[in-house]
Amino acid sequence: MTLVQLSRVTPGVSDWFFQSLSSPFIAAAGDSRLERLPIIARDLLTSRLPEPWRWWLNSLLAILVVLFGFAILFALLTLVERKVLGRVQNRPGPNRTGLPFTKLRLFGLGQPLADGIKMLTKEDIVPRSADKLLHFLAPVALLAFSILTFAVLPFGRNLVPVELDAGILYFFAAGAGTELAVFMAGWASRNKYSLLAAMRALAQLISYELPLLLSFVPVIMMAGTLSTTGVVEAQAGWKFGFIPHWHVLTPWGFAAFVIFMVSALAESNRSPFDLPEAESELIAGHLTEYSGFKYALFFMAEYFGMCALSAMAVTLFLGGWRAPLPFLEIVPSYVWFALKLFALLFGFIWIRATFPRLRIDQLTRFAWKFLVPMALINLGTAAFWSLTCNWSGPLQLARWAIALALVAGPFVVMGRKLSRDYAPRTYRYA
Amino acid sequence: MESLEQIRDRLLSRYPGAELSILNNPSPSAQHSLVVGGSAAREIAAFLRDDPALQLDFCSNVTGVDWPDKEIVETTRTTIPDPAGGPPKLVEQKTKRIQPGYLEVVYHLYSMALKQGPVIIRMRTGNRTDQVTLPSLTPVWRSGEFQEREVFDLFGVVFDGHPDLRRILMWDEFKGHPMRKDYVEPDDYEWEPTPHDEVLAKAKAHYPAPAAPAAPGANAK
Amino acid sequence: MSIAFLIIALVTLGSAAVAMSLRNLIHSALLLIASWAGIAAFYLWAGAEFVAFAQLLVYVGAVSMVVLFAVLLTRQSRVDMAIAPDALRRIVAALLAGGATLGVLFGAVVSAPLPIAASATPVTVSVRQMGQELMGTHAAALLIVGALLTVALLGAIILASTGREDPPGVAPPAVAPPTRKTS
Amino acid sequence: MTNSPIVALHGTPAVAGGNAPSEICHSPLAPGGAHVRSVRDEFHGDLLEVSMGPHHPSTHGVFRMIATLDGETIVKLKPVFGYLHRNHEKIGENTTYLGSMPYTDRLDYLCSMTNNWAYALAVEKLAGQPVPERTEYLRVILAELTRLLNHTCLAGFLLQDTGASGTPLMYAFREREKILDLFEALSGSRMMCNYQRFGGCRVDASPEWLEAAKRLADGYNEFLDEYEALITGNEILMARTQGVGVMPRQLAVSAGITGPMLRAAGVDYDIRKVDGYGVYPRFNFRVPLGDHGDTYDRYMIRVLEMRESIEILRQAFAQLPSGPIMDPKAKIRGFKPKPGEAYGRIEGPKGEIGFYLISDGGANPYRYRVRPPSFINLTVLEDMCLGHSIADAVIILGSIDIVLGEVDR
Amino acid sequence: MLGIGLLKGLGVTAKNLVGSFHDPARLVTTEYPEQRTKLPENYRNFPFLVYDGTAAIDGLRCVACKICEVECPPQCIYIIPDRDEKGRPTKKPKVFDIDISVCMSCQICVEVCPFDAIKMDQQYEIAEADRFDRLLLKREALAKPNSYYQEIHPAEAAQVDAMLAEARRKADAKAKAAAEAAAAKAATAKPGAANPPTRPPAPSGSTPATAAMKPATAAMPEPAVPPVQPTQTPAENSATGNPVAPKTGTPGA
Repeated sequence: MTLVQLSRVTPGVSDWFFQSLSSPFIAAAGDSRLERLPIIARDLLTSRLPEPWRWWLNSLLAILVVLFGFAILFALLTLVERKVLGRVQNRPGPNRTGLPFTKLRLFGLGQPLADGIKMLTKEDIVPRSADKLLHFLAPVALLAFSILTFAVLPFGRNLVPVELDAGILYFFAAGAGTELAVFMAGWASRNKYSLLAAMRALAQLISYELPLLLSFVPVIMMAGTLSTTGVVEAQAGWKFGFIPHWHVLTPWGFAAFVIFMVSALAESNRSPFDLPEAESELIAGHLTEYSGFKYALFFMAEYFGMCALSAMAVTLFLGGWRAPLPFLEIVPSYVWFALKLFALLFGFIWIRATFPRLRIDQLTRFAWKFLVPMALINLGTAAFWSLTCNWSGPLQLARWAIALALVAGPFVVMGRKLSRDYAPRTYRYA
Repeated sequence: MESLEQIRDRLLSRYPGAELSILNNPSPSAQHSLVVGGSAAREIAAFLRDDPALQLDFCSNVTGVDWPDKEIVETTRTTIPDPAGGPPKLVEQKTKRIQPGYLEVVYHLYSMALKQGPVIIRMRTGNRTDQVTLPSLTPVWRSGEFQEREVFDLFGVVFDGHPDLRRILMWDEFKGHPMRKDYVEPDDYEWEPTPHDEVLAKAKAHYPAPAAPAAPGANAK
Repeated sequence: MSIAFLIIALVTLGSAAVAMSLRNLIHSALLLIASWAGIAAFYLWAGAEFVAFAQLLVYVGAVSMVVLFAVLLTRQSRVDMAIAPDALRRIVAALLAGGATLGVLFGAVVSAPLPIAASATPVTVSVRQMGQELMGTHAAALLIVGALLTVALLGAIILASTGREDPPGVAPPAVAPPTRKTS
Repeated sequence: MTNSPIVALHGTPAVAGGNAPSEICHSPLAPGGAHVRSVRDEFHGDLLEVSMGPHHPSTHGVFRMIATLDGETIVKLKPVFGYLHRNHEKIGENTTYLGSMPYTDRLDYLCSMTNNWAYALAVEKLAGQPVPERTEYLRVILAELTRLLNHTCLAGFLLQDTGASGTPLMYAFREREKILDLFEALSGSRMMCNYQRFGGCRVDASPEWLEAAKRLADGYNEFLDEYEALITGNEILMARTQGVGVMPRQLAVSAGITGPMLRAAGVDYDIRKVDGYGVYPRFNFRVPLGDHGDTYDRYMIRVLEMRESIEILRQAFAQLPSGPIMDPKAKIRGFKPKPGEAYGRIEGPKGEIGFYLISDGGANPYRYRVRPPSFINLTVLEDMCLGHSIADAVIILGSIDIVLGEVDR
Repeated sequence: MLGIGLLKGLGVTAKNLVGSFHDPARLVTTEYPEQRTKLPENYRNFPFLVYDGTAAIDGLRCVACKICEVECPPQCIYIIPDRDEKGRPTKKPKVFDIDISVCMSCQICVEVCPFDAIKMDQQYEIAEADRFDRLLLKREALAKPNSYYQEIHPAEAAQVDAMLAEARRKADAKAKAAAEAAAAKAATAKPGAANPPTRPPAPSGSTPATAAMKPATAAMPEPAVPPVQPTQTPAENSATGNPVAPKTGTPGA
């Protein structure tokens, strides 16, 4: 049942209209009024329109809600990031900006407003020798690609903007465009060192694309479908009444989740991998020649990328919009999705507050020599896991033990090989 | 730790040609120093570093000192027999003599291996104008590299054998050596906001407009 | 022939044609990538989502990077971009090659049994069936595509390495020890 | 505002400020203060000459490095000094002995107490001035507090260079503030203490002050444990610093390196043990030594030295005698030591800081020389950075722990 | 095992994040200007001149002896002694400037001043737009009452006042003794010529300080121990007689 049917571009009669009528009768679990609130609101708005216009309006509504939601999330995220970073460093974080011209501080909620105005009023300098069209197109392309990825994320029980059969593939296909935009940014500023830095950022993006893609393959194998709602469906139900069937709670699922998150960190240029804006990057990476609102667009795209990747991680591994415990079903599904998303985003910020930066050669070696082999071995464990799904009783424990061994073994071996020449040392005293 | 005299005697025995003398230090710190002639300085330094008894492998401090020409007034008392048979008259003659100044470089040497106290050696240039070259001890102790460049920059002592003798603190186009006693700083060098006494006198030359508009009223004499 | 089909065709062919005529190598490479995206749009229009996203992921994501890296690393100087003087022989060769490919394509299009009228609702092929189909009957085709991609990658590396003075095998001379006399 | 001559004066071309050495042509000045231009070198292909500084986020103060890069690795690295040079030694020769004391605070402006002590020690050696017991203990307490402060700051700056977004630096500064508050309560100013005098010190430490200092020293081990949990075992930091910027023993001794850098290379030379100045022989403390001499060792040696300093502080508080803090016969004004010379040195947090004074009997010293540890420790910067990347050069410079007030004098 | 160190690091940052909400030691920011840290008594910023009584200028303790001008390392004090109509120098500064853009608040002037005429202020919000006129503090701007001095440096001021009172008492006693001796001599030599009138005892206001070299420690603050300890005469050196740095409210120590 879909909110809007983008995939069928043909004006042929789409079947959503009939399904939406039948939704109240589906005895889906937890269909309290609160649960179906967004759909009721949507039907309220579009019920009077004749048939073809209703579909246009529905899709428009979906786009508006998704874009507006993520824009607000971006604004809040910049503030929350600086507040959490501040609190970690024993200082209160921004709390001075509130409503303009009033003494109201609002715990710093005015900060995103202030940053926005600042970015808008900053002068947008374009180097004379720059390739004007590409220079302008780069941030737009980056932002477009990261917004495209929102289309397949299941925000709630039946709140997925586009119900695609190959939703996950679509997500990563759209994500792959970011490299193109980074290249355009590096090339268009006609500055040899920003091009060098762009190539370095590309190397990082490409070398972490592989573990990212490899880490979600086991999920597809277990769920048996490429559609995001299908994956969430596959994680329904609870074992022994209180352990949900989330993928993250299986050995291969946890390993895949960790690899996915580490690669997501690298894809969105976040903390241990934030190479482009490291001062050792000669200048400021491929963002050197950008200023003003274009610079802000780059950061908006980075935050959108971060949100999209964590939303996909929630869908694939943390059971999407499913409640962790049966009796918690009364809380609507989109709230669960939001909570899990905020938890992952908090993880991003927490990691940024703690870890130093990796050098470019260590970063790529970590990807190729550790993450990719781990992902491949994890594929094997997932295959073993699916083959032995009908073991029962004591065999179940054996199945868990073997799976855990298959995950932990290579981790320890490769971990030791990777950190062969780094170890805490003991010191002698004169 | 051997006394300075023993070190000097051993050095003299090894290098008969070297001019070595002890400079007594009257202050209670009693850190006497060894004045080394220019020619064999580097061999002596290498010996001091490699000698098993001394092992002075750590050159802690390289300092430049400027001793300008000193005007020494000697009063010689001569008694002249009075031609008229009277009592001999005492005549004081003041002879003014200019003792030529020199630039001096002092090295404080320690031994990290044997943890022994400072052995101080000094080297002196011929005079303060043309003979200002001294053998550089950086090939013996690498710690001299920056410090000797600083002595070159601020005092003007040319160290031959120094791997990279350039100015280190002042910028390359700077003329003159600021740490010399007779260095006259350019008078617009650092103009005080509230000049008085001699700074005011110097600053007056730089006021473009009529008398001291900038000198704050309070200082009107 | 719906309007969407026309728009997509126009975009794809247009970007491919302009790509050929531009002097700036990078611009033509980007337009080439745009034409690949156009082909992906075609698949979408035809309802084959999986193929469209695969096309996007593979071509626009990965092969475009290979092409752009190859273009950058080869650093051909501008001079050899000009058309060679003896144009006559080149025109004949171009016509021959063009005519041959045109003939083959035309033959394939005419003989293939295409369904005349677009069916009401295109049959939705689920990804699972496609997976079994791909791994089963078309496994050979999959391997060929894999080989094609590796060839593209190797071509990029060879193109790039021709420009270097010393052959990649010989390591660059060890860094001279820091001579004390700097300038 | 009146058109004061200052503006006119400084407008004139012959301004004394000086400009950068002319051979570096000013190519586009990019944010982050890095002038870059490409240099063709006969056997490397086109090298990249990057000038980092003088105002660059990772150089600690106005220090400039001109690094010549072959792709990623550094082929040549030339430090440029002098941006903060004010000829401290000439000022010392034109001021009285007492007048130079406040200027020593401005040498290594992170550790003013140890600078004061080194200068006071040198003058006391020159004039043979005895110092009462209580002052000797107070000097040891303040010097060890300064060592804690300096090493904590260094660990924070080093992590800031590797990219941790300020968290370790904030924890370091949180502890540093407590120590600075103690200095402010005692000497009146946080960083410019001007506290020691020849033959004693200015203000006695009240029992409340001693109580607060004791509480700080006791709580410091707990902070260090938390700090090490955040940093020492961190794999990313170990990867970034182990094996980076290795300095062999012989080079360290020959280049006159002193302080934690020397002990990280494995040379056992701590002036507190060698000279035994002040009352250090009465405390038993250990001197940590490293084996590899790389950046990680330099960081770890400083952390272990902090733990030893806490040990010294505990013993010093226990043995602190009461009694006068100023030798009655010490003269504040009209202090004219007899002609002669003296070189006094102490183990400052950055290395051996020494003062070499030549007196000609007058009120002003004839020659006033400062032996700056960070200036001399920079001799080996190029040797350590060769073969590494720019990201490592930034960390190696951070591990040397330089303060430009002392480097440029 | 790879990653253990990273997890420990995350643990520390988490502890600080949680701690910053309940543990004051983990949230150390004082949000100036609303909150202000309490300045310790020894805090010093720029000097000021102390005057007794109410009249600002002629109550100044400063006798324009120029010792501070000579001893000041950056030479930022400028004094011109006042002369009365007959040209004889009176013990008052006509011009007393301190250029606080040059002064580095090293308090050497306080240390060497034999008359306790100059003390260190605790006023630190003195930013100015113009570098010359308003940063050059004249005599009128520098003069502050002794009560203000009591307020900012309570212990130190108490000790200084006790010393001055002591010096004054001794001066009066000496003057009285000299007067009696003179009277006695006059009585014995009354038949002789009348003695020249004894010099009137010095005006109580500005007793010349005892010439004895004042040990540097005396001018320093006394412990904040409530009873004002008898000032330590140079000879007698009681164990706790030293001026000690008073209790310091070191926040978070």
